[in-house]
Amino acid sequence: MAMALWLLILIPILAAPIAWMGQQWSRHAPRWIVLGALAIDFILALWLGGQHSAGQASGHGAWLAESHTSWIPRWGISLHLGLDGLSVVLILLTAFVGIVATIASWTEIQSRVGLFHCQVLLALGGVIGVFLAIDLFLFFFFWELMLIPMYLLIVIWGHAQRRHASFKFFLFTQAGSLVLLVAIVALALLHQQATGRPSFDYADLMGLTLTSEMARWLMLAFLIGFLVKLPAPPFHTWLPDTYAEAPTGATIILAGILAKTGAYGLLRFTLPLFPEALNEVAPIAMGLGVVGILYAAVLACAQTDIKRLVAYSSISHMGFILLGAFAGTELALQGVMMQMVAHGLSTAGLFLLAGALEERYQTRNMGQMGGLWSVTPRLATMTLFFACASLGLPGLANFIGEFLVLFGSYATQPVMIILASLGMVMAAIYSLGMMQRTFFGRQQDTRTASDLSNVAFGTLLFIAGLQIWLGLYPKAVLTTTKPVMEQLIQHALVSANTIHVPSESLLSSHIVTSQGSTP
Amino acid sequence: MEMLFYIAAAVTVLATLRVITHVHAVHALLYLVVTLIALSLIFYLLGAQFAAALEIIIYGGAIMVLFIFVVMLLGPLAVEQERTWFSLSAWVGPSILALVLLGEVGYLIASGDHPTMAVAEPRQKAISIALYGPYIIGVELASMLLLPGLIGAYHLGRRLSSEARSC
Amino acid sequence: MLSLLWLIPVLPLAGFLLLALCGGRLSRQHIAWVGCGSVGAAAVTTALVAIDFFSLFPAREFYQQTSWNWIDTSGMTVGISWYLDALSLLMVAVITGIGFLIHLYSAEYMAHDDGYARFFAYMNLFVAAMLTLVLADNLLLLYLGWEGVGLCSYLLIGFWYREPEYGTAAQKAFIVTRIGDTALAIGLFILFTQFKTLSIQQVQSLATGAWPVGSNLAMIVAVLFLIGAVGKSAQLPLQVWLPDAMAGPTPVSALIHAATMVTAGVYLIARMHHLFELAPMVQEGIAVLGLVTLLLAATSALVQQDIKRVLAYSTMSQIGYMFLALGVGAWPAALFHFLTHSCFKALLFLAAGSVIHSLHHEQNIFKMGGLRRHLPWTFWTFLIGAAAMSGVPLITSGFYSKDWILWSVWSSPLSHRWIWFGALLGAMLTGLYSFRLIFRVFFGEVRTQPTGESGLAMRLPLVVLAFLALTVGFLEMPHTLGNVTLFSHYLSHALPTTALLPGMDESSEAREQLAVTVAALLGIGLAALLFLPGSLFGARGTDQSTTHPSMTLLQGGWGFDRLYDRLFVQPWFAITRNSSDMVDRGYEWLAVCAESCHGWLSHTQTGQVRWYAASIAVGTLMLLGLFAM
Amino acid sequence: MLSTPALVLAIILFGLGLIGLLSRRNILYMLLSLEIMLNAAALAFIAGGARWGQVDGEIMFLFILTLAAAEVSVALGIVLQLSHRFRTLDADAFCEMRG
Amino acid sequence: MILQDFIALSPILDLGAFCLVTMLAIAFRRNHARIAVCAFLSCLFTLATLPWAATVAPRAVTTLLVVDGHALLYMGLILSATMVIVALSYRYLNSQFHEQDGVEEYYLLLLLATFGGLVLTTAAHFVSFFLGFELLGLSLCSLIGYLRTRRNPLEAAVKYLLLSITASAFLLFGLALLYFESGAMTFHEVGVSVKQWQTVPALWLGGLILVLVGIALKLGLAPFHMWIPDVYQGAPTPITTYIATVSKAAVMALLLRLATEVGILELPPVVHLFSLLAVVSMVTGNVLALLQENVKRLLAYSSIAHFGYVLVALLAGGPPAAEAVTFYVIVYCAMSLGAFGVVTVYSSEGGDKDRVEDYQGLFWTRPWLAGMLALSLLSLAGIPVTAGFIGKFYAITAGVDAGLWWLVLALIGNSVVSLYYYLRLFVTLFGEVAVQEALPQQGTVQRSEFVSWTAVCSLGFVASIILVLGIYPEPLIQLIRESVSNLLMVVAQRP
Repeated sequence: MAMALWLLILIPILAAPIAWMGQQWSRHAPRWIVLGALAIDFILALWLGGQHSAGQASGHGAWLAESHTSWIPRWGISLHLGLDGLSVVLILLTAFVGIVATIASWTEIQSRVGLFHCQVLLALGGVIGVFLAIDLFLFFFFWELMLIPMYLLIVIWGHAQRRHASFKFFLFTQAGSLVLLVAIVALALLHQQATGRPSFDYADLMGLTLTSEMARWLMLAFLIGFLVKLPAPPFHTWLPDTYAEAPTGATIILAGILAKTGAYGLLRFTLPLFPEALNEVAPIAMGLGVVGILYAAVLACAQTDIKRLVAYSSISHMGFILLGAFAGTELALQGVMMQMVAHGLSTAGLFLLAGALEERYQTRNMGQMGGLWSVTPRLATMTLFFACASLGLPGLANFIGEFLVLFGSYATQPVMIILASLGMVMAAIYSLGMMQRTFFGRQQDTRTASDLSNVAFGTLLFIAGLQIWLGLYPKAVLTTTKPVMEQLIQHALVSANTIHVPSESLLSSHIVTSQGSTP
Repeated sequence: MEMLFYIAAAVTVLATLRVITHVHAVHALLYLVVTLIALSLIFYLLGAQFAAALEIIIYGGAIMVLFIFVVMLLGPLAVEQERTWFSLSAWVGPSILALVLLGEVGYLIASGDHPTMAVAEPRQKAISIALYGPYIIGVELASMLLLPGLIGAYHLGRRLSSEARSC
Repeated sequence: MLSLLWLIPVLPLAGFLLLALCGGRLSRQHIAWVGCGSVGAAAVTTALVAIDFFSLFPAREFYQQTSWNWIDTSGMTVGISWYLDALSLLMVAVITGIGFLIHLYSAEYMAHDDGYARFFAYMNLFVAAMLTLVLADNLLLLYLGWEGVGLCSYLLIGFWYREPEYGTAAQKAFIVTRIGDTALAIGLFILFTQFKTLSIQQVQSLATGAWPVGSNLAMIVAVLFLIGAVGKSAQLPLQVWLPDAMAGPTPVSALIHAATMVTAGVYLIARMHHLFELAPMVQEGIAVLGLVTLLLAATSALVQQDIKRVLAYSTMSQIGYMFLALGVGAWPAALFHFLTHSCFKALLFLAAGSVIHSLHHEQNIFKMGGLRRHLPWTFWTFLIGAAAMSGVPLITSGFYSKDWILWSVWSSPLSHRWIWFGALLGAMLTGLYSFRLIFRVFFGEVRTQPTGESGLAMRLPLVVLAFLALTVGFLEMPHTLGNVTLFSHYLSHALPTTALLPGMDESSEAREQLAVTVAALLGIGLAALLFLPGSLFGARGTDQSTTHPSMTLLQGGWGFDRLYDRLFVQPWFAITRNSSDMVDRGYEWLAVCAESCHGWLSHTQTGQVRWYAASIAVGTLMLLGLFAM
Repeated sequence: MLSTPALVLAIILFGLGLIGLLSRRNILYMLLSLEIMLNAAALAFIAGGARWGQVDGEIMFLFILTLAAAEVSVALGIVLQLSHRFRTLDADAFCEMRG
Repeated sequence: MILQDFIALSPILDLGAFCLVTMLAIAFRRNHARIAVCAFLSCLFTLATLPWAATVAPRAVTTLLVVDGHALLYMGLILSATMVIVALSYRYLNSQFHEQDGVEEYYLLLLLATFGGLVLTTAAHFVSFFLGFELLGLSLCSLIGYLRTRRNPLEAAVKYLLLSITASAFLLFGLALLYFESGAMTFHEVGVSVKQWQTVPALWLGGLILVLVGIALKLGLAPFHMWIPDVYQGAPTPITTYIATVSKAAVMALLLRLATEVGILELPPVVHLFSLLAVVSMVTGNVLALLQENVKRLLAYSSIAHFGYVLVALLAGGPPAAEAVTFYVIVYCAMSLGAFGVVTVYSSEGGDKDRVEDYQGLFWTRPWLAGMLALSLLSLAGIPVTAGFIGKFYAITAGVDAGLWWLVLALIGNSVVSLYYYLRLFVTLFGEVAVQEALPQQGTVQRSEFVSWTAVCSLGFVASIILVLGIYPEPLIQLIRESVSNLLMVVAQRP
């Protein structure tokens, strides 16, 4: 089992150079290698998840599968991987979205195919590592690891403004990461102060009890690190540029998966590590979530560039995740989970479609489109479907996510939820506006263009099917993640009740007690 | 004693001022020599006779000569100053300052019973013992230090054979 | 047979999926078969279920069925579960029955359209969504249907996507209703937070137990639900989308914007009547809203030039009656009016469609005329429909339902007299505008040459609906006239009966009925005077260039469109058009700062060694000055 | 004791040397100024040695002397090459690399 | 001097002897390749004596030198770096230094500079400190101007010369003041006297500041950084590499020893001074590098910033600080060798390639070379899998451990800024090759694809160091911990 965890990460990473070399054998060889590697990963994750449902009862604090090897003992860093429901779901999503991205770039990427797919695999390997690592250093390691391939994907295969966009992407995410790193280091050192040995291990750090002041600052740092990735205002401005300029495949990965790593970080680390500060930080975070929902929605309405529109809508949807993550109820957390999966699927679809449009008309400007329904009915139909998913039509997965979040959070922050609900109206405005400007009306561009290929259409149909399936039967996700969320909430409740005495000096006195494993 | 020190110090400062303010390289060099001599007197007054001697021999002698050498070598750049170098005024300032110093040294010799003379001998001994005792490595290192000086000057200073031909 | 309940919404859904996925490959005939067949099958299933239901009725008042657990996590349990009682059965019957007729009609009406399969797919999806809405056991599933019908309405209004205005109209419809939907959603949040359940029955029983009458929360939730209902049912102040929605094909207008979807609001309020009973002030508000809407819509209908817009305003107005009835607590009356209205309004739209169809999609009534002879079927059925709407006494269903409402308004303790007078005025106006339409379109000289009567598939629904428009009313007749109480009796198992003010007897009822009759006939007579060619003022009406400001005001639906445009739409566009990401500007400013810093600092790298030495000296002096002093 | 006044003198000399370094453009003068600064340092060492009655100061002077010699030779080599390449001894003229 | 002293001193003696051997070899017969090999082997043999010396370490040899783990570790670093530089220099000189006369002294000077570096690592006395300092500086001065027919190297040499003598003067005067006040010349005794004082005399503090200014000048800390870019740009690229690595590492080794033994970090003014230097260096270096178009200057500015980061680690004080500093310096040397090494190798193919546009699309024409540069840049930027990340992590850890929140924040803020210019160069590598240039170059590309095996080996070595340290730094960390404890032990042992 432990080996299988490493395999999950290593399969894509090791397949990456093969994919690069594969270019020499045939034009499509790299693509097939990516598909193969991801499919194996998917099945492996599914198998591991299946083990999970079999031996479910384990309950508190238990990982389904765990692997632990010492790495840098000097700092108490170890190669510690762990798998639970949360990671299973996200790894499955990663593999799936990766496959979608590969299919989306089937026709778009014609130069340096091998390198492209090599980077895709590396990025995905990093992401899977992020979802598995439960040593904070290792987590950070993977967290950064996925950036460079992503960056290269944007910078080599991106569109006209790719340089600017890629810089923004990298600078923002890196800035956030560094703040995060400082906080992680501080935590590890606090552990050292308490027990005499530093540790980056999740379990050890969970047991650490901090003074509320320290917890507040560290939580804020964690929050910033993850909010940048999520993204939430005011750290979101890299996203529209990046999403618009990246090649379709990369955008799908970015929007479908990378954004989820931020959300994952919130759930896995920010919430459980700092229950002391949750009450103070939660309203701020939720407020940011609401601001994100509304602000991004307004800006989405203002866009003329179809990819930017989808990008802003993506920010808007991520606001729900932030909202739910800090609501402090299990229901909201489940909603967050659902929203992550649903948004991954829906944006993957939308960006695939936007990319297809761009490929056909060499423009993303909706002002130059219009009336394309008759030219490309399949494209139009699928766009309509995903626009509906994006505006939260009931029966589709996004609806479940958003509504569970809203239901779960209403008790905590009614006013914010009411404001957030306005986002639903705006979602309708921009989603339908997009449909209106691209597919309805009189045809502007009279060039004929081929409709979606069978493969792309099939993929989209499959995603649509998944959307409907999860929209009507969300249990598939919710049961898997339920134990994790239960544990999260319990942990938060138990720890939040401890009372601390504030102290004056900087680091040394910020520990009150510790439940660390060794004295 | 103290008087001598202050006079020498005054000479040093004055000469140094002239060094940094004078427009002609050779003049400045002359003033620098004066400074060095004055300093060596001060070393002497501080009881460092060995240093005083070296100051005059090596600094005033060898190093300053090097400078003069270079100034001469840079002929074309300094040619227009050629005439002014030999003006009388150039010699007046250094000469006066040098004379002051000479007077001081004469006074020192005349007043023969200075305590520094008495301690001189064991002090030289101590220096020698220190140099070849704890500071032996320092001495070796100093000798190594001369090596890059030598090689650097050799490599950088010479002209290229091809260029020499064309010039 | 009751266990087949789930099949009712699923059948049209299956039809939709079939058409959506392989609609392109089917022939038109097959498409029509699938499209109509699925709804027909649903209708048959409904009939079977209804038979079973009635066999046990009233011993067993409702039937519940859970298909599967939709959401079951962390304290939230919501099933895909169905709930059948008298109310929902009524709705289902209307939806499937009339839906089937309209599908049948469309099979011919749309025969030459490019998007034939698409059309039927949407229509089937709509029926499925609408059935889900009415059959939902819990509010979340109801919300699913609620949004679903909104989507289908959007799709069908914008069906002819090449016209940009149609798309805009569709968008407008969706967004305006979405505002209502959002309010509804917030209501759901509150209810769930309070009661931890979304089951309609449980919520209501818990609410009745937990909240006293008139409590704040009850009021808030009721208002939120009302906003939802108002949006869907095109009542004030969210009524503006309905006239524009006429951009869709006429069968769509008949099915969605007349017979079924727009009455979802009525259904919702009726369904949640316990909740509304806890908030009497809101209920009163409903009545006033209904009254204002009905008058406003009726006056607007008077001056419209587009045949479908007249009907749209009339729909609004009739739903206003239903709201009025709901507001005064006359729950069965509202539903009864819903039933009759579905029949005659669908009939009217279909007949209008027939007219439009034969006039090459001409919709302006001033370009019509004299069609009586050319389109006899259409004329007669239209006449029946108009009569029913106007409430021609005794023979039309509209009379019975409207009369019931007015009587309830008169007699209800929740009502006021002035409301009744308003409603009466509305009845008069109804006659006026209905017959204005008849006289304009079917009388006088022929202005546009029609192609002739339509085919069987279109005529059959007209006839059936005309028959229903005449006869449905006999299900419930007042005390004074036959005293048939089939309908109210049936519904009494799902809805509370109407309360009466003390002292209301048959004589007062008769007097009231007389007033209604007179009002309706007065309206028709006035119409004949004003609009019948050859009558007293008939000639004047031909003038279509009515530029009087009051006319334009009325034509624009009392200027609400313009008001909202000023208040919301224009500012919104102003915001979105000029807004760029402010936060991004901030970061750009930072970048510019960094660059200018770079420029400034790189000037210090002069390359001059003296300057470097100086910097060392100054740096040293500064350090010495800072620390050694 | 004279060590403190000597130190003061050293500081004065060091300052003068620094002033010379900064104010003269001719590279030869700059080298001369640097020599003065080195001398000042040497004086300070000797003053220190005098103050503590140790020979270490004097020994340090010896090494400074070595340094000065080595350094001047290299420096003058460079000066020669510079005058050859740039045809000037103006320190400010050597600013082709900047920014 | 007993036998053990000789064993302890064996690296220095060894290299000194090899300097002489090399000099004699040159005098005997000039042959570029042979002398290069000779220099390489000198370093290698010296490296081989380190374990031997380690057997008697820690040991103070006279009062001047201390051979301990710390010194040996830095010696290892310096010697390895020198070896890489020698390997890189050969082809560079062959292509850049066309005159056949006098290319061999280059290696001799290089060895002398390294010798000075070794002395600096062991220096425990003002005399050895200053002599090592000067050996290094003077040799470098000649090396910078080694391509004496060109204007830029000469300009760089004169700048380096003047400023390095200025640094020496400041340093010497500072040392003199220290001596004047404390009457001692060994670091340890000075430290002892500091501890005896109730209040530190102003003159002593002034002297210390002057010393630190001298050191800061050599390390290129702002505001004493001005010479760095010019010299980096003008010097022959291998020498630039040398300045960036060996010279700075040696001075840093010394600073560490000075800091530990004198205990200057316990003096608040010095802490403030270092904090100020750290912040100013980071900001200045990074801001200046932002839009820089010359690769060597860009790396020069980045080095200014990097030593700002090192100062943050240093300021943390105590064993973690020494560990972090040493680790960071080693890592920094590796990545500088990588980055400058690529520039050297690329420039060895005709003309200095130091404009950013020279690197446009290099990845498509020379993937391995570009990959190496990319790796170094990522490492400089502190991205995981590379050593630079672990280094930065270490620095941050040390900073956080000491509670230097503001400095740590400045560090990360600057890291973000620095990303911009690293990325700028990084992106250029992956840019599109200009069409006009690409076509005629086809032939030359084929030819120049051949990179000398020395370059391949040395760059490969550096790359593996960067990656191994990035992935599994534990062995080095252990080594450093031992050396640090060694450093502290010497302090403890002394009476």
